[in-house]
Amino acid sequence: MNRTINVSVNGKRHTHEVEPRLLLIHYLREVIGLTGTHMGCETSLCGACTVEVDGKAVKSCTMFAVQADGTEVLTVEGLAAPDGKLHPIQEAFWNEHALQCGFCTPGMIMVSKQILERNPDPTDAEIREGLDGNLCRCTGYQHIVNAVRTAAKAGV
Amino acid sequence: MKIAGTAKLPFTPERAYALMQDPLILAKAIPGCDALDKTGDDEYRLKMKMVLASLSGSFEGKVRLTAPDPPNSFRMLVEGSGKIGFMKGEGLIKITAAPDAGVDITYEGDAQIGGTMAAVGNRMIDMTARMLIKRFFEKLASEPA
Amino acid sequence: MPVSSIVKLEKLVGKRLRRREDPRLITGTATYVEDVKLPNLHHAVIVRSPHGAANIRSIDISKAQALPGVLAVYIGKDIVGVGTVPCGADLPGLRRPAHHILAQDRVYLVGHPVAVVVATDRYIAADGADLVEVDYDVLQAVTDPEKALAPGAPSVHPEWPDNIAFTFHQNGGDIDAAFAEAEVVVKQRITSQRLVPNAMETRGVVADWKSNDRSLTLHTSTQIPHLARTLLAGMLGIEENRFRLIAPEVGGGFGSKLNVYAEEALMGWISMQLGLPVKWIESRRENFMVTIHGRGHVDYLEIAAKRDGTILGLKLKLIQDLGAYHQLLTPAIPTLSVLMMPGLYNFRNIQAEIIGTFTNCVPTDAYRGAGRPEATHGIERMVDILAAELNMDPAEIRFKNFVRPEQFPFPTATGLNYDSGDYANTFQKALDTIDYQGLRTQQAEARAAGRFMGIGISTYGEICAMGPSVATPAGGWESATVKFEPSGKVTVLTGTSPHGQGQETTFAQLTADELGVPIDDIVVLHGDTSIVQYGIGTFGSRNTAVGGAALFYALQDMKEKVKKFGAAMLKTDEVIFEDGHCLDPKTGASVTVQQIAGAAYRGIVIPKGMDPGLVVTKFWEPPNFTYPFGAHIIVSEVDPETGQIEIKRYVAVDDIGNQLNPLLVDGQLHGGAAQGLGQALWEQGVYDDNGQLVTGEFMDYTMPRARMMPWIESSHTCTPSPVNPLGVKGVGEAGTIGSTPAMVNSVVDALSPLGVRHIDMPMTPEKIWKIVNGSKA
Amino acid sequence: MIANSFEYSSPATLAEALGLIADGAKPLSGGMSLIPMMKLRLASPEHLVDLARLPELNYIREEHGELHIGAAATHHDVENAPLTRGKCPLLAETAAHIGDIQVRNRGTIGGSVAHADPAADYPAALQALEAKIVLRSASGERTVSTADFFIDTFTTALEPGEIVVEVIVPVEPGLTGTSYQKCLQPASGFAIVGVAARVRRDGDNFGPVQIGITGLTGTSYRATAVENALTGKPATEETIRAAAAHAADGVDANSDLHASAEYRASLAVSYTARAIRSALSRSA
Repeated sequence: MNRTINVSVNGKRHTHEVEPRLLLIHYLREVIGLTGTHMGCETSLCGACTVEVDGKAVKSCTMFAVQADGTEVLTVEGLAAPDGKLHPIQEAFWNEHALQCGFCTPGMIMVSKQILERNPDPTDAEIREGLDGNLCRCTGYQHIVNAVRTAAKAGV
Repeated sequence: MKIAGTAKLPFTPERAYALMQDPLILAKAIPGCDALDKTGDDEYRLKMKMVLASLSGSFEGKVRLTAPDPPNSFRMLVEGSGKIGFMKGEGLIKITAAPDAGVDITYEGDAQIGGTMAAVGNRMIDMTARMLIKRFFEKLASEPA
Repeated sequence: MPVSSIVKLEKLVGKRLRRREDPRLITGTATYVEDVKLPNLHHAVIVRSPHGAANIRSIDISKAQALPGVLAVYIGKDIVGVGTVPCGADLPGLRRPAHHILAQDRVYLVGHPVAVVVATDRYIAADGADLVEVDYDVLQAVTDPEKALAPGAPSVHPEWPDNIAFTFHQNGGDIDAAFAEAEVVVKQRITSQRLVPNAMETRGVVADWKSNDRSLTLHTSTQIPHLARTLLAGMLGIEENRFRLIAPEVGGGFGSKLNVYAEEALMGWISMQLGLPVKWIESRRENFMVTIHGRGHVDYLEIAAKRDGTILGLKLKLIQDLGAYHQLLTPAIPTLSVLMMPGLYNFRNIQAEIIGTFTNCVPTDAYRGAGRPEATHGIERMVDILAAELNMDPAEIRFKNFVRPEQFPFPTATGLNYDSGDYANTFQKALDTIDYQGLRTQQAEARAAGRFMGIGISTYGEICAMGPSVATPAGGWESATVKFEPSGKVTVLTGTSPHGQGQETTFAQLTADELGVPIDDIVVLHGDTSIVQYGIGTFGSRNTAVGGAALFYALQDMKEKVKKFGAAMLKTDEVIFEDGHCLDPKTGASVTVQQIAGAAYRGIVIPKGMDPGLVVTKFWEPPNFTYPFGAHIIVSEVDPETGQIEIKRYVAVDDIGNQLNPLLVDGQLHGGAAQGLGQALWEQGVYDDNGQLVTGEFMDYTMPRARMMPWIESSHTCTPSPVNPLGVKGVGEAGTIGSTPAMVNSVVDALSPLGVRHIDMPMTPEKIWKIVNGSKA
Repeated sequence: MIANSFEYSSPATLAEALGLIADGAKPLSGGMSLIPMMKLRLASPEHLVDLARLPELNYIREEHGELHIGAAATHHDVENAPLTRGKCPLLAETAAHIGDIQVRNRGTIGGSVAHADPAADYPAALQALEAKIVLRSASGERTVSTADFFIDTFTTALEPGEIVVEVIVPVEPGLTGTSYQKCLQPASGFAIVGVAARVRRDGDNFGPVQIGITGLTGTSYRATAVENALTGKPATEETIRAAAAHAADGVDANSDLHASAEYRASLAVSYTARAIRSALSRSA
């Protein structure tokens, strides 16, 4: 039986009737039309689908949209300021060349945001630990670590 | 995957052997078994539903009992397939009178698993197989002597 | 205009410029295949074999067909008029199994496509796929190439009972004389396990057939848009000029998308059948099962040497696990291994045999390095084994055998011609950076204290910039178009298909410098066959070394053209072109390229013998490959109690010739090193005897994660390549090739006091623990 | 990749949820284990009841010298709540080892405990803490010990219709040192073995010690042989090594691609020694 859900996505309210089995990521991508969040696996191990739900980084491929009813969701598309000014973590990823193919990047940025919210001055080891739920096949992670460190210095 | 282990049953070798040849008893002892219907001299059609943690699936297949050497040993094959994958186990079951009482069972064979369920966690396969075998013998042990 | 008013733009080549492709990627606005939406788009889900080998008795699609929302269900016999999946490699006597896009009456591997369900929605398509019932008669599979070669093994293809797809021999010099002269011979069996490329974006296709135009548009996640179009047009029997293939944003490839896959043709065919656009997105599980794997070698190596460490010759028997079919380049990959077997060493005698072996596994094909990592691992391991046999320092034996700078261009025993290099210099820099002598002292102390510290060296060479057309199956040239728009803005079209390598930035840097226009005025386009002239694509570290060279020559032609227009506008014979201006040296008068562009399109001043417009297209054929090289050194320590390996230091000195953008070079090296360490330590594609891929999800296939990676201390030497005008060599695969043997050599060195000479990859903690404990027992 | 259809309920009260579960609905908490299985269609429940949103299950509080942790408390909550960090650091430390940030943000202690994955982290700590697990169904509530709760691979004392509603752990006396040491399976992050140790000193000797081990066999267990070999003995490296050698005594170790039974048992010994050493260093 379909259910009606109310979700705020990047500050905008949405009401939709959805099948309970609809994954949050598919809700965001197919129903809302925000395709910045990517699906890289089905076992919750790659983190490409990371978004924030009520301020907590979660894997949107391991959550049904109905579980997000009544929550506030933030995706990579909602990070930059309305005037287009990039979020400092986006800026740091850009400056440090922390991405190549870019597929894992939205998830990496979203989890980096959580890392820094909880620990504004992390060591490299803490950054690497924090990135544990996210896979990148291109960068070897070194520039991602640099980017998170740089963003921390910028005072995210 | 190799499967080997031991179990104890509180029976005489003859009784233990007979129990394991009895489709009604096997149907009760095989975890999740819904039905075991004779389809040949030594072959039975198997229907079972496996429920393990959140994993669940129905399987259809067969059980074969071969190489009878009562009451010492026989070979058993269990195979089934369903939407979530397939499994096949085949091995030799030996029965020896235990020094104290009852019998010692030793089993040794091979198990295969395939389909989706094979792909999601190699770590679960061995322990699950062993738990299912353990349950099988526990159930058998609860039969009257 | 007075000269003094000319604004000199900063030269950009060689600068650590941040990438121009990033804004769309960091904001989530890039378009990957899965993001492509079309009106009335339908979705396909593929039913795949769960068995490694089986005959198909029957397929019942009636339940799936009856599901509301399901439009069509197709099985193998429905597919009429579609060609088989192509293999571009040609070896003498190669056996080519017919690789149908859906299984006919037999399946050859787990994941083999058996049926496809098309529905209005992907959820319904998945439900429909679940309702397809296939009755299989399961057959014996064989998944280990050595077992496949044994007498009595099950046959992957019944028509070839020996499972041999081809044998290939390559000899150079006089191997018998080398072994006769040898004072010492070392032998070792060395494996290079199957790896799963695992680009973070799986494959995906959106096919859109317009019957009125007889035109197909195919969005597919590929590294080779033009080649894929040519081959798929042939398979589907449609006209190439009515077939637009678009590689949109591609989320990593690493060789796995250097291919033409059954699903690409299948979606095209379905769209043509239904007259509707159809999308298929590969799941990660499918990606593990049916997208090509890499490596898959069993190598038997022998080296003949003199007691002083001089290497005389090498013998190789290479058993290649091909899988069940040939994908695009499957049989060619091990031939690259043979080419690179001599490594950086100065010996001329080689004997190599390849046995290409069918198994009930997914085909192997190009995965980052493609044949060269296997070769480099082989030779770098063998050199260490020889050093151990002779009780020589592994650094010393390398210095002794390097090709010397004065020997370039250096013809190898395998028929290559190394372009340039100074191997000893690069190696010395690495040794100095890491303080090699100091480390050996530390190691002696550690050993005295009962600790297992290892220092692993890899001095690797590789073959890049694929490559001269005679040596590549589809042509190895590359193309570039440079267009001035009337406004003076510049559009560059490259035939390469970058997907993370950053050519939208580096090619703009090059163009800005050459044409003297601001980089913001330049756009680099790629990946759409309707926009870009024919090109070969992105693989084999060729983007800059071949595609960049093609662009460089296009830019030179453009400058000549601009100068002619400029001279005509200044009414002079000869102008100097610099900093975006044409200057008449006699008068000091000048015009800007922007003015020239406007004039060229306006057509008022057309120089004699010229046509209006400012467009140049250049196809460039490289005269040779390039041969980057380097030295990677890894310091590690093994915990004997748990077998765990800790990487203490990782120093890499790479010589890739000139660099357009060192920031991007670093990124390529780090990523390459991660994949190389992945092979050495963690990754393995493991099949059981029945053809199940045991490591078929991220649950069991260990991908390198941030916490597992060491800090890589990267630096460079530079010997420019004479092969291309940029002096670049290529960097896409260097990290992968250099890192693996350094890691293995480091751990073998750590355990050498226990008599360890070799460890097969991946060096899992359990394997190490067993070695340590075995030696105690 | 796409789950079978199911019905979803998000009741406002626990009583309502228990009613639905009594009728055969399956409880859904954080979904970190269940949802991946559903996506692969290895699990196809017909009706899910969402417990994660019930305020009645979401708390961490101290009562009578014990910490009561509601089943819907996330791993992140357990890792970071001042109460757990300050008064039961072993549980907080263990929670920090589970999965990754995203998993800890969603996964709950009740869901993890009820799932009884043989390689889960919590059970080691709960064994060592002699935690109590509160189970409730529509017809009543009961409390079982950790030792009685975990029965076998994915098998617990939960009866049909029953769910985990609370975990009760002791407030750690200030002098106790605790530690959780984990050898993780590098691909999935699950424990190959995980060892939780609680150590008290008695002068220069070991006082009472509790050791819980996960990952080694089908279910978590108390390593009583190790405990017995420590208590009353001098708190030395020699004692630790000798005692830890008993970590896998009488245990039928698991075997998989990542660790054979033999290797796993050896790791259990090594990590038990590490956990004891670390706990000892934190004890006063």
